[in-house]
Amino acid sequence: MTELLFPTTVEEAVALLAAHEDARPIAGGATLVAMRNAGLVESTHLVSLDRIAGLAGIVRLEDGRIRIGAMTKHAETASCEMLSGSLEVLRKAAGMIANRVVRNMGTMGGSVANADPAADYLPALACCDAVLTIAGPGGTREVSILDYVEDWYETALGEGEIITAFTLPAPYAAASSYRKIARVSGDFATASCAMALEADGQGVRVAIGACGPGPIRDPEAEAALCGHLGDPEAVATFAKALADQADPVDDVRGSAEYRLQLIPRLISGVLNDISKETV
Amino acid sequence: MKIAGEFEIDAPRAEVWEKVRDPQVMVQCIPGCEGIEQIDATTYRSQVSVKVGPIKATFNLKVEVVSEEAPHTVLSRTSGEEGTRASVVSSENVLRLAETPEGGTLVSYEADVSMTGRLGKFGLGIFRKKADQLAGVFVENFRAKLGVSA
Amino acid sequence: MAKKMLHSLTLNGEEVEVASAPEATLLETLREDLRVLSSKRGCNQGVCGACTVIIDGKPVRSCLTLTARCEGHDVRTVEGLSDDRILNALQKHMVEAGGVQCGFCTGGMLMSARNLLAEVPRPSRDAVKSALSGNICRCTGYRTIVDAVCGAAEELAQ
Amino acid sequence: MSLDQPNPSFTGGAVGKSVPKVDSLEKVQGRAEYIADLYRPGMLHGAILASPYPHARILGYDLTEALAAPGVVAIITGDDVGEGRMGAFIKDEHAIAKGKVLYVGEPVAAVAARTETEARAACRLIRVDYEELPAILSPEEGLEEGAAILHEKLADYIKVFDAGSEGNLCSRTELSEGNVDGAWAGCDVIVEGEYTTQPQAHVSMEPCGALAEVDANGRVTLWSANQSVFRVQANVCESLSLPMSKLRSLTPRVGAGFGNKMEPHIQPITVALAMKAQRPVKLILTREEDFEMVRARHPFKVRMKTGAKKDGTLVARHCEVLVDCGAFADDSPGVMGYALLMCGGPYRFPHMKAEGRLVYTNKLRFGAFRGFGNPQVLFAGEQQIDQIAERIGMDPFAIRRKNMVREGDRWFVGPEIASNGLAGCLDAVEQAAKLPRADGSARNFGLAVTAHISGLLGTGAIVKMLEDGTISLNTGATDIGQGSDTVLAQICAEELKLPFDQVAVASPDTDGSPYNWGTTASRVTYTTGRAVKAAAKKVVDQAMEQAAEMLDCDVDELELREGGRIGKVGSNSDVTFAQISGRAHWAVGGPLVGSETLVFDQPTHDPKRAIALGLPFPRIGVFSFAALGVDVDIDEVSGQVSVREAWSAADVGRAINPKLVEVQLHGGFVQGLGYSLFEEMVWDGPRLANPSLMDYKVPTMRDVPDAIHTYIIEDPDPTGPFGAKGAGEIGLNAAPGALANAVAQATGFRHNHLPLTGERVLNGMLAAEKT
Repeated sequence: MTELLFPTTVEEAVALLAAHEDARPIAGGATLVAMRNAGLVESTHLVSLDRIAGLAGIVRLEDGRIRIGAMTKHAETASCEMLSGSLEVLRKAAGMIANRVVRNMGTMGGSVANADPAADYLPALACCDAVLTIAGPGGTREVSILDYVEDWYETALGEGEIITAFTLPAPYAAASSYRKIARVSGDFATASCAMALEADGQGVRVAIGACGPGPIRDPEAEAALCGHLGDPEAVATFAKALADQADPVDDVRGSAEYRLQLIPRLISGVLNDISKETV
Repeated sequence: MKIAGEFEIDAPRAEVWEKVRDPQVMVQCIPGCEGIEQIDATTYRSQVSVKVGPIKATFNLKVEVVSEEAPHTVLSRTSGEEGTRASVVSSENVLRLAETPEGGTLVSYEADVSMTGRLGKFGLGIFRKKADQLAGVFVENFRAKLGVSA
Repeated sequence: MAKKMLHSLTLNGEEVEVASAPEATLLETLREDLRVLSSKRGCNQGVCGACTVIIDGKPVRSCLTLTARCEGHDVRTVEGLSDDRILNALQKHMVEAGGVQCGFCTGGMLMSARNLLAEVPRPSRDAVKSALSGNICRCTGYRTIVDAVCGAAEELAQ
Repeated sequence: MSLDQPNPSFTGGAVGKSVPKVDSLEKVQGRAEYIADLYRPGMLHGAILASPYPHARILGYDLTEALAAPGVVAIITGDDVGEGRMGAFIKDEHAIAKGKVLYVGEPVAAVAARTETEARAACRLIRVDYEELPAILSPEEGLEEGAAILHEKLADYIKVFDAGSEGNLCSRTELSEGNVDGAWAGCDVIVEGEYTTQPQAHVSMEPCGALAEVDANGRVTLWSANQSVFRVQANVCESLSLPMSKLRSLTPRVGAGFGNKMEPHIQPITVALAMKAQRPVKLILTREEDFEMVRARHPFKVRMKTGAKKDGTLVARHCEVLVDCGAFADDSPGVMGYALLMCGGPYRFPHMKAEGRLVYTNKLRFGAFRGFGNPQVLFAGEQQIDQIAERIGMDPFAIRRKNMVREGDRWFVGPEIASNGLAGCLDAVEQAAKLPRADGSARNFGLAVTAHISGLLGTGAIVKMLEDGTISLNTGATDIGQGSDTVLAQICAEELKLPFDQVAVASPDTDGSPYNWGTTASRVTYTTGRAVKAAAKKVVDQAMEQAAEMLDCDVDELELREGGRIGKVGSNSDVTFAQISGRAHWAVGGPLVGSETLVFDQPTHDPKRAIALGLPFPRIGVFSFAALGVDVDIDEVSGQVSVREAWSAADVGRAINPKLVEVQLHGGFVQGLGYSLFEEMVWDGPRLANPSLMDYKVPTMRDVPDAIHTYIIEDPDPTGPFGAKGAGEIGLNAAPGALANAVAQATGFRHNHLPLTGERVLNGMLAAEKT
């Protein structure tokens, strides 16, 4: 049966994870406890991260970048005013996770560590060019969100590693939006789209969620789209570039074909939302 | 859940057939496979571990060769359960080897898999993707075993 | 079976000590050990909301909360808010508006609604729907529940 | 019609008032006790081992390891339950799998242990040897020549009606009136189509559960979440071969049912466990088990053809259904038979034919669910009415008005329609819906109308006047949250002219309550209400006789006065119920008790009008009517449908408690919205792929319109208590038809498959754009 351990520092947590072969970190518990209740996961040791000082909270660094602690609850992220302009997409995505009660429990670190392809943070973080700080037996390292998801539910996190923080570039003036298609309010995404559009209408970042193991972004295609946002053909070409990289599942939320159909429609839809907002 | 795929391998069919029917080769190629034991002429036992996200499971599998026509077709049936018997898996499998004009072999497979119990409650989309991914690993391993590249 | 450990927490204003297994959820502890029964096991997955309780002023799912992690925290259920002005107004309006049918969701629904009115005294109907969307009701169609929350807010504002 | 209306000058009456439900206060205080909240001294917890196979022979069990596991007290398997079989229409089901398993999730063994965790852990140590058999996963497969047979002894099973069972065909029904085959030639417009509907899960917020205890004499007391303590008693006793006198069935508060808790779930297993353990056992299903083990709404395949004249007069309809029964008959023959009775909708069709086949498959049993087959056929029927209207350029309201059945007409195959407020329902919806949207944009409007019965089978009431003149009412009807305790108390109070709060409602108990078939078929207000009113009347009559003696006059000189008094007409002198009852209890005549039982006995079938083969309900009920209008938005990106506004009007005869009727209409509509737009149980081969609330989604507060307008139309039924008819199901029935009609209007594409998911609607939109 399980033992629950309460480290008070990251180093201690990492050491405990290394000490027990079957140990798992537990952040907010929203996903892990649900899976345990369903009998899907079993482990001998749970390493609780909730008593480690400094893992939660959102701060602005001296250089203007924003750092979000891994144990920051979705509710805090969803109401954080520092996440403005280009980073507002993250705030919006956080506010669309599950429902208000679950947002009081779930954490960004927990969600991203679980790497459910249909969860909301991955595309939003990808759109923001987030960098993950990962602590492990070998010390601390940083990984770009774009390199983080390696395959279905497989991530750059190695044995005994935990995410400690997310660093986002300083926000710049941009309109940004997150849209997810879901069967009902609070469901995981059938497909989702995060977008940030620079104020001058030039720079654009787009990430698609729930259409492959990880978020889909294509900086080259984004560069090509720059300056042609008003051109439906350019938008279609861009959308096709992203759809070509998609590898969607067939599941109870929708078929793979539907998800492929949704990619260009979401991109146009979100562009439309943003232009309405900026008018 | 139906899983199907095919791959080409740059080796003659007879050689591929021999390797496919050799448990010792298979144990090294099947991802997560921890052993294959031949029970009789047509029955094998095997343990295979699978990990999907935080979910880990080890299956004790029985593989029965229902019919085979050397050197091109094997029909088999896999059944098994997790160690704790919380999930039961069964599948009907078809494996076909065809000679390609270039002297290689086209391997195609189909499996109709059903999984019930604890793991059966997990969204079906991911398992199919996981199966495809594992098939990809198998192909790499198998090619390596035959000493051919992709 | 892992050894049970003693945890102390504040439940409905009283200090309680409870022995629970490390993996026990607060829902199990409340129901099986403390016999506080207003929190219901509707799904045990955090989806239905029938187990919602208030910890340190915020509604959370007791089915997703490990009891051991509640050490030193303040846990409230419907039973422990009988003198709470906001809850009393909500209760009255739920009864009058027809917001109670089978009642299985009601305890959790009230916890979410109580927190909303504590934070936002006069929420719009949309705000109510947004705040309570994590509490499923299969009987009412929701309309009378929104009526009740808005009615309570109005009364409290007077 | 002559109606027993309350005295309009009487102000203390309860009927027609929206009094709060009697159980509301305990529920908002968290004090209501549901099955999971009950504990007994020495109680054990039960857990179930489910079948991993859809179809397999059970060769044997090895319980050694499980029996040795910590905390385990008893284990039962099919070997413990004898040969008894239960079933509402066809007795085909053992208490627990015996000899064979017939679906994935079927209970195979059950453990009683000190804690639920220990019981669940022990289940995983039970070894069952299976021999797999070919699985039948669709009705078509089941009917194939040489198909594997689920119930080899089907011919020997007890059947309560002429089911025509054979092979995997569980039952067949054929109804016919007029001459359909000859009628098509006379039609100017004919529409036809094939439709499919999906399985829907009830998702009562409370999962099923039971608690059983055996006393020193071996008699069992059983509490459970149910819609009928009497059906529980019958099913447990049939399946465990117990005399009914050996089982007492009770109910705590019930966290809703919608049909799921009408017939048995795990009560027989819990009783068998308690008998074996000789200790109280409580067994509560997880949400996942509730999805996989209990029952669900039937998927239907419907082939329908409708013909009309060019002036809009409907001429003929032919409807064929193929229904997936699942592994056990349960209520399925009734659902199919009822669907066929209702497949013409509330219209005058001179020529109608309805045929259905119900086929066993290796899936969870399908059974009763609010609407009982009506929403499935209505999804086809109401679309065809709109299609005919479109073809001849007629308004959807007009074509319905022109053809609707009227008071005094006969329903398909024979029952008389004694009251009908459908015209009022249509008027209410039309008036409201024709107002423009607030933003001036055009509505995407869809309309559907429906009828539903309330009635069926036996019911009773006992009204006791207590010593102090207050009242105890005992009916045996389970209040599943919809408010029947309140409504019945209102009827009783009204008849006795007492304040509502002087009537206490007893909890159903097979030992003390009169028989009640169940809280189902929209029947409690109508049938039990009739019994309550009659029983209360008997108490009034007895009180009158007592009062006549006390006031030294004739009974016909007396009047019943408000507040529990009987006095002489034209005089101030009177006696109170307290005085009367005290005298009766202690001196003369004996305590005042009124008792009434009745069974709904109007025949369904008139052999002079129609041919009926395999009709499961020989006596059905009275008819309620409703109209539903919806205005939808379609999301351009995803194709998802959202409802902007809905208008639901229902003729319920007389609303005993208007607020409770209104909430039934809200709740029914929202459950129908989920069914129509996204709810779907998905099978992946033999396995239910989404047996959890993570994967099976029901509407949340944000998925439903705030603007659900309800209109209560009152066309009193001559037999109903104060004119009342049922209101429980009618708010759901029309949802799929109305939504499909609205989507067709919005997108130009008609959908023949439910649910109307974003994916389907988007593809429909794209297809419509191409043409």
